[in-house]
Amino acid sequence: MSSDAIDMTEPDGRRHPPGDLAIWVFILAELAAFALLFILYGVVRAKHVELFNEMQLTLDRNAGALNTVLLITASWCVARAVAAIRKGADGASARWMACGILAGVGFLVVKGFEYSDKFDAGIGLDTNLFYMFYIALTFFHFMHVVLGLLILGFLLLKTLRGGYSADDHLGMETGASYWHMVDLVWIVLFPLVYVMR
Amino acid sequence: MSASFSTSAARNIFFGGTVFFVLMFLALTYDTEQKLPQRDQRAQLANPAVAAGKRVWENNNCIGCHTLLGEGAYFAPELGNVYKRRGPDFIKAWIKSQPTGVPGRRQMPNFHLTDKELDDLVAFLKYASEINTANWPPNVEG
Amino acid sequence: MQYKSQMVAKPYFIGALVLFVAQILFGLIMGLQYVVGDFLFPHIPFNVARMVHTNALIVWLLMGFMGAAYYMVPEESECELYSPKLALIMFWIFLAAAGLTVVGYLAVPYATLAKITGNDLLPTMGREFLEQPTITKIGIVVVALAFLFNLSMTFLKGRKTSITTVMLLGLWGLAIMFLFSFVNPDNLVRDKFYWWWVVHLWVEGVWELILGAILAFVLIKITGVDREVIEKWLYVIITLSLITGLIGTGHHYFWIGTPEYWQWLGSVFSALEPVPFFAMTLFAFNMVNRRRREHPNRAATLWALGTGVMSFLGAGVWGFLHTLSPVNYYTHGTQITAAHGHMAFYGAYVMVVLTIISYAMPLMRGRAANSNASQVLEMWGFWLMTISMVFITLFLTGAGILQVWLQRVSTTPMGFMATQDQVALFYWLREGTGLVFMIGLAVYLFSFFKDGKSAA
Amino acid sequence: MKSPISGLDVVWLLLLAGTAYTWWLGESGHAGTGTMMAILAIAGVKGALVIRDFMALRGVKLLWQAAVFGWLILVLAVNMAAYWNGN
Repeated sequence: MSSDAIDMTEPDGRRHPPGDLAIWVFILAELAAFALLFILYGVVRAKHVELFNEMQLTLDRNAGALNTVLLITASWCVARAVAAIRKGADGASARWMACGILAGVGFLVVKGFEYSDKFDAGIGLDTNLFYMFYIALTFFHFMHVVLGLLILGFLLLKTLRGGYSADDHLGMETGASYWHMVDLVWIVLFPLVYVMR
Repeated sequence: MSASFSTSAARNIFFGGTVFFVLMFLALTYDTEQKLPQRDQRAQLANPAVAAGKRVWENNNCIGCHTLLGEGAYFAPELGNVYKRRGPDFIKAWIKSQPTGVPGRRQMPNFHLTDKELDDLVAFLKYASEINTANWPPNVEG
Repeated sequence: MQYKSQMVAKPYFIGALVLFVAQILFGLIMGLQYVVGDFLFPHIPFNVARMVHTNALIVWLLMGFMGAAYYMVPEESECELYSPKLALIMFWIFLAAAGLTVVGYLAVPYATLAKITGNDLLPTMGREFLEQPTITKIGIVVVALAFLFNLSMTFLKGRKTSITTVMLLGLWGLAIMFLFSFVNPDNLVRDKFYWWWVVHLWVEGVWELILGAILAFVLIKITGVDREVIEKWLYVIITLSLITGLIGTGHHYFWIGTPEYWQWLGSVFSALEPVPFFAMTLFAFNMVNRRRREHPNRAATLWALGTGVMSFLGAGVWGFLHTLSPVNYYTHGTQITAAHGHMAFYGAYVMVVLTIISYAMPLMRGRAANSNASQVLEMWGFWLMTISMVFITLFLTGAGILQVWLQRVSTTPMGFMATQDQVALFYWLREGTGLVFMIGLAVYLFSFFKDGKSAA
Repeated sequence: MKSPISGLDVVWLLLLAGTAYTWWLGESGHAGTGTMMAILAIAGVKGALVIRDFMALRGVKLLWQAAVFGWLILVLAVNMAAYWNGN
């Protein structure tokens, strides 16, 4: 990734993260909440290894992996959409954004099937410690995906109306940053909850 | 802060974030309401004495000195588990014998409760003592 | 002061300070009853003194918020208040209702009060902080609605700033959450669950919006820093408050019969609750350091900085101290809670109301700031009250730790009353510092009468 | 875009490969300390790629990079330590 790496590095003089700084304060706060949950997960798991290992087997790892692929893809599409708008290609940007949204919706659908399976089995927050964490973590994350998709939808509409350009796309960067945070959290969540034993 | 930190973005994030967490909190509230029947001994409310006892508890402002499940004033003993600590007869006799009048000691007023009110109050305290409080308090002393 | 109608704030501030004195007086009575149990018994039993202490606090803080809103909203909206007359009428109704309620508490036994105010028709009394007769609660709602109507009309016809937006959101939230004080199911668990929607969602929710807005307003005025900068901080702080504080309500749902997952969620989110308070401290100091002018009212600056520090200590640090469920299992309902309550209320809400009073009162009395002599006295009041509160908190924490040790952790737990005897020394120390607090309050109040006119 | 292949595409392929490997480790029933370290290492690399290239934190103020990379390292390190303690 040599030639286009310039796309992704900040233009000279830009020393702040992409997007509005306000979103970054929010991102850090959200990451802090997830960090506490992840840390507690590890600590509690260490005390109940057998329960966690046993319960982990009842999760649908394929669905989890598929969702990882979907979120990674969505994040990639959104990154391409931002790269496109930086070059002023708003048509391409809108197409990438739409693909990103599609992948995100796909995540919700897969997760929806996963949840309905679990809820039909009578599983809830108070089933046991593992499921407490499973539901708290994934549902909290699920809601973030919903919120992220709303933001992406808004970005898409604004792009289609010609609201962003090569000179003015701070809003898109702001929304994209939030979306990547949602992706980042899942990248940690999936191996931790679904795979590691 | 930098120019790329706009008030409008901060405001939108405030409104969006607030709505988001309100929804999360409401979802948790809904889930709690679904789970409560397993823990809150609501079957006992079929006995009208329990609700009547709660009125006696409230109308005499017991919470102004005591705690109930750890909430209230910290001037007098926890009463959420007093039924288990002392039993019904002691509770009634104790309330009737107040105040002790021992100089310098904390005093509880005499509330002139009728026998029915005492029975209702005991029914309420029994109900409170059987709520599943996740093993709180740590020991019977409250 | 730019608008005539801002003057309606004055009676609110004076009323607030009068009730503040009553609050502290009854606090001293209670403090003494902790060690001399039969003091004033049977004339003022502990529960009555406590009702006056806590309800006076709530009412005077509300009056302070209302005064602050009446002062701030016209100035921010750049137009006169919709109806100054309505504001004054509501003040007298509010004061009369508060006064009558206190008289009711003191004159007749609580059960009699419940009976004559018809509590059985709609039982809402006898729950901590919500002891007011139902009719008083309805009165509070009416006053709040008239107040909000008045301010919202002003807001709508004038300039809409972030500060007034946040302030009004906070005040509307305050009124709406108070409606849950009418929810009193027979089911004790549900009663407690929704009771916290008033108490927690007030002090760790919507009140923080009001706190942030007042602090932001005063900081704009005394530092001259760009409104743009301060408003961004304001939004960031209140966002952090609500995203931690809403699910943070869970730290009250550990042991009252609610599902046990609240122990995890409540611990995680409330562990983050110090963050907004820390941001507030940074905010206050940052803005004062970047000030573009030397405002003659140094006392107001001191109060604003004090709010930043003390709210972080009281609400942030002392809150965190016992918010994690494994710790709270032992500290729930002990003097640790009391310690946190005292410093958090003082550091966050008492101090922010005194900040706006310190800033606005001289202006309403026709001067930019009080004379140097008067400000020195006010700052003496600040230090006496603040340092006393730190020590009250430390002594209560000491009492709490010993109480937890003897009554909860020990393998041979002591009974409640036996434990209380063991910690009596801490209560004596607390009462002594309480007296110093009262002296500080007297010095503070005296500063209002100290030749303020020879001002700079 | 001159070249149809962007650096972002390479990152995407790397992320997919990492996911596939993690999935395979789970499917084949691997467990134990070595697997745990492999899984967390892959998660670390994937997270770092997302932070660096998608979130585009490469080259921004160190404080911001430290905060987000620090988050990733902290979460993974604590889970690794907890694993050693528990198993």
